[in-house]
This record gives sequence, C-alpha cells and structure tokens, in this order.
Amino acid sequence: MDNEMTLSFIAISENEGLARMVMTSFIASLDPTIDELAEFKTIVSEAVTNAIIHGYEEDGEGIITIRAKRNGQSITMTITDEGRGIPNVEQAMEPLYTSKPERERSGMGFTIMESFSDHLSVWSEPQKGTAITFTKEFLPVQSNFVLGER
Amino acid sequence: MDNEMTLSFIAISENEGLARMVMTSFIASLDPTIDELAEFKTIVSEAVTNAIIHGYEEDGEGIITIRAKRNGQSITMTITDEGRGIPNVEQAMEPLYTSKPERERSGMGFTIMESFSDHLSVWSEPQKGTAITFTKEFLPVQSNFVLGER
Amino acid sequence: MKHQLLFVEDGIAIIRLKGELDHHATQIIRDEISQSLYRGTLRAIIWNLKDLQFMDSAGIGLILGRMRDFVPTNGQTVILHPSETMKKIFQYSGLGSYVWPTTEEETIAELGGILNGQ
Amino acid sequence: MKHQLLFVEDGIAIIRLKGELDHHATQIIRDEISQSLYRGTLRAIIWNLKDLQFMDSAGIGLILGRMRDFVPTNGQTVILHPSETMKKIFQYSGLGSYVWPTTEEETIAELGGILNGQ
Ligand SMILES: Nc1ncnc2c1ncn2[C@@H]1O[C@H](COP(=O)(O)OP(=O)(O)O)[C@@H](O)[C@H]1O
Ligand SMILES: Nc1ncnc2c1ncn2[C@@H]1O[C@H](COP(=O)(O)OP(=O)(O)O)[C@@H](O)[C@H]1O
Repeated sequence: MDNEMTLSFIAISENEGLARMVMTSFIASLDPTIDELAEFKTIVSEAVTNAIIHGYEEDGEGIITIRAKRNGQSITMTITDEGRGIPNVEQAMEPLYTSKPERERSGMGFTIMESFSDHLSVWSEPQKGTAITFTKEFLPVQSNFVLGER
Repeated sequence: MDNEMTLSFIAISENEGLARMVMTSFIASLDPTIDELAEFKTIVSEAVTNAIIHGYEEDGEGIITIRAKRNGQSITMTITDEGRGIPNVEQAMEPLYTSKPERERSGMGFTIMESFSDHLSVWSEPQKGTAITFTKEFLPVQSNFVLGER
Repeated sequence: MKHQLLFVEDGIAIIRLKGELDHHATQIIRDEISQSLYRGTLRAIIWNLKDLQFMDSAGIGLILGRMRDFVPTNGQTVILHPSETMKKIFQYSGLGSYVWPTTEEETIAELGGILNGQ
Repeated sequence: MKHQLLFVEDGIAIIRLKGELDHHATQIIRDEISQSLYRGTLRAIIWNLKDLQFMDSAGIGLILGRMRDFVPTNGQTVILHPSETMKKIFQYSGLGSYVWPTTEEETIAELGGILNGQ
C-alpha cells in the first residue's frame, strides 16, 4: 500500500465538488493525464451523486464515506452510503434505467462508471445501503511520454 | 451545522499537502481572502506535520484524523493522532521550544497556530495521543467589500 | 458554475456553460435556463462547452430535459467543444450525433441554412 | 516544490523557491541546497520567495539551519518578497529584520556595498 485515506461528509450536493477535489488531490502524485483525471473525477461524481439523490433521497443528513487506496499506478475506491439501497442491482445498472426521471436523471451513471473504470463492483442491500468499489489504473508518466513520441 | 467532514490518512509527509488541499476545498464556499486562506492552511499544515514528526515519529504507519465543521463564517477543526503524546503541553507551546532541533524544527508551530486561529486548545496524554482543536472566523464576503472601499 | 445565454437571429439560443456541471450545479441553473428559453421563440439551442471544466451525467439530464421541452415546437440541438471525456459521455448516452465539430459562428450560419430549409 | 540556486558576483547565493515549502518539501530540498552552498565561497544568501505559494514553520527551520551553517564564515541573510502571511511567520520567529523591501537587483547592489565594507 502506497497511501490510504478515508473521507466522510454529509450527503448534500455542495459536497459533490468537495469529493472530486479531495480525490484529485489524493491522486496528484500519479501525475494523471487530463483525460485520466476527468474520467476519474466523473466516476467519483456519479457515485457520490447517486448516494445523495438515491441513497439518502436528499434528506441532507446521511453520511457518505469514501475509502481510497493507492497501490503503484492503481487507485481503488469504495463509496458507501447507509441509505435505501438498490432492490434490483442488475436493472439499476442498465443504460438509461433511472428510478428518478422526474429529477431529470439520465440513467447513465452506472454505464459511465463502468466505462471509465477498470473494474467496478456493487454491493447493496435494501434499507441498509450501497457500496460501489472501483479500480482505475493510471499510465505511468514514463509510458505516456513514450506513447507521445510514436 | 452547515457542513461537516472527516478525513483520515496515513501519517506520511506526502499527506501534508493533501490535508491542506482538502481543507481548502472544504472552506471554498466561505470565499476566503488570500490571507485568511494562507493562515488557515498554515495552521492545518503545522498540526498535521506535528502529528507526523512528533506524534508518530515518522513511522509511516499511524493514522491522522481531521474533523471539520462549518458553522456560518466559522470553521472548527480537530486534528488527532494516537501517537506518543506531549508530556508537558505548557512547555511545548512556548515559542522556540522544540524537542527535535536536530530535525531543524524551529519550535514555532504552536505559536503560529495560536496566532492564526481565533481559539486553540490542546488535549494530549503521553502514549495515547494528541488532539488540537482550533476555530477560525472568516470575514463575510460583504464586509470584505466594505473594508476594501474605505 | 456560471452560464451565459444569448439569443441570436432566427431564434437560435446559445448557452455557454462555464465551470463544473454536476448535479449541484444543474439544481441551480436549470430553472434559470428553462425560464429564459421560454421567453424566446426558439428554433435551435447551441450548447457551447468550451469553458466547461467538468461535466457528469447531470449534464446529460440537463440537455435531454431541454430537448424534451423544445423538440415539440422546433428543436435542433447542437453541442460544441466538449472535452474528450465529455464526448465519450455524449456517445454512451446516444447524444454523439448532436456534437458538431464547428465553431459557434459556423454553427449559426449552418443552422440558418437548415432552419430556412436549404 | 522546485528551487533555483544561482551564485552571483561577490559570493552571493540567490535561492529562488517555488511551490509549497512544508516539512515534506524541506526533506527533499535541504540536502541539495546545503551541498550546493558548500561548493561556493559564500558571503550572503538571498532567499527570494516571490514564486513561493505556501510556507509554514518548516521554512523557518530551513532558513535558520542555513544561517547556522554559514554565519560562522560570513553570513548575511536576506529574505525577499514573502507574502503577508509569511511576513507574519518571520516576525513571530524573530526573522522580521531579515526581510528586505528591495528587489533582487537592488539587494545585490546593496549587499555589494555592505560586503565591501562601504
Ligand atoms: N447509492 C444508491 N442508493 C440507492 N439507489 C441507487 C444508488 N445508486 C444508484 N441507485 C439506483 O440505480 C439507478 C440507476 O443509477 P444510475 O445509472 O446512476 O442513473 P441515475 O442516477 O441517472 O438514475 C438509480 O436511478 C437508482 O434507482
Ligand atoms: N502531535 C504531537 N505529538 C507529540 N508531541 C508533539 C505534537 N505536537 C507538538 N508536540 C511537541 O511540542 C513541541 C513544540 O511543537 P511546535 O511548537 O509545533 O514546534 P516544532 O514542531 O517545530 O518542534 C514539539 O517539539 C513536540 O515536542
């Protein structure tokens, strides 16, 4: 393990930006490319937003916890809420499926998280909560350079 | 309570910058002046560095926890380690006192933390650990503007 | 999050988004954008993302929502200058074909033609 | 954390610090600075903090450490362009009088005078 951190915060939408900034700081030493960083921030944002909107239904009280580990060029993160949980995870992960179309949710959160990560798993239990774990690999700075030279 | 967060991380010097960046993100909505932000970051940096150097003697294993709350224009933070503790807090808080002159510590950490905060308290018990709690008030954006006009 | 909304000739609205477009931001700007759009006689909406630093699926919700509101009356939607990552998000969401490689000016000229049936 | 070390006429060393000077950074740059300084015949050290974004008491330790190393031989120390907050930190630490309001060039000229006993 190279580094490790845990962040907990209240499930209010203001903290979506906080979570992105904290995680950006955490991976700074990997020197990510612009696209790697944007993808990583998007995953964090989707998972945190889901916990706020779906997990706690924006009650402004629940706590979201992010655990992150850096191992070489690889970041593993778990975003946990103790909210309503997901009754049918398979359905939830389908592109365009959303339980809140009236809030203009697009149903693309899980699809984006899966596409931008190297591995993603979902644990959820109704009335207990949800935990999303993902891993993202970052290209070593060295090989970015080599790729750039081709 | 307007907002609240907890951050835990391994006591390695790389994370001094992480702690400053996270806390900068946390207070962003207060729209601090450059000087307010610099003073705030300095307090955070002194307390976290002390936990790493003195609390855990740079063993690279201990965990540092920061709890922060925002209440209106006021930020209250506690930085906790479960390290060696401070045998004589009064002496430790004297300007220029340091137990590690060989590491080029200046002994100014506590003096700076006290000067830059509005309130500071220290809890410590040998072999149990140390907790530094401070409060810093930020000028409302409105009155910054009025001050600027004088 | 800031945005700028302008109406140009031929009922074309340009929305220039700046900063970070997440769920938090959409809550703040959605009503403002919707109300401004209702005030004009709309034939097309151009979303210019040149100064947008970040967007997640909340941005898809915002754009799809405005398409639903305005497609019945007219409804050409154009998305300009997304970042590489945003481009992927649009593709996954089926909005890839609304991303044009043109500048704002070229888009207006082009739309003028389209809207006038050329 | 980056820094730039240059020697100018009359054995004056200029250290330009950039980025964030905390305990982590001092661990990285201390030896490098010390070794470079030992290579010259030093009569004064100018710390230029114009591009320093952050400094805490680790910076005080770094500067005091170099003063201890070099005061025996010569040892004029000058600190330029600290931020308001850094200025306060220098004052609390008793280093306030080493902060000069001059530019790098003016300082070199001034030191030239001082060092030549004018
Ligand atoms: N943390 C969560 N807690 C409860 N339900 C969730 C959570 N995350 C996702 N879901 C469910 O999964 C569905 C699909 O999620 P997602 O693909 O992110 O789309 P969206 O957020 O746009 O609805 C949500 O509509 C919701 O029903
Ligand atoms: N978290 C801590 N755990 C143990 N001892 C501490 C801690 N923080 C401060 N101290 C003690 O207090 C002394 C003074 O601290 P400070 O004023 O910050 O100066 P410095 O860090 O430069 O030594 C330290 O030298 C150390 O002995």
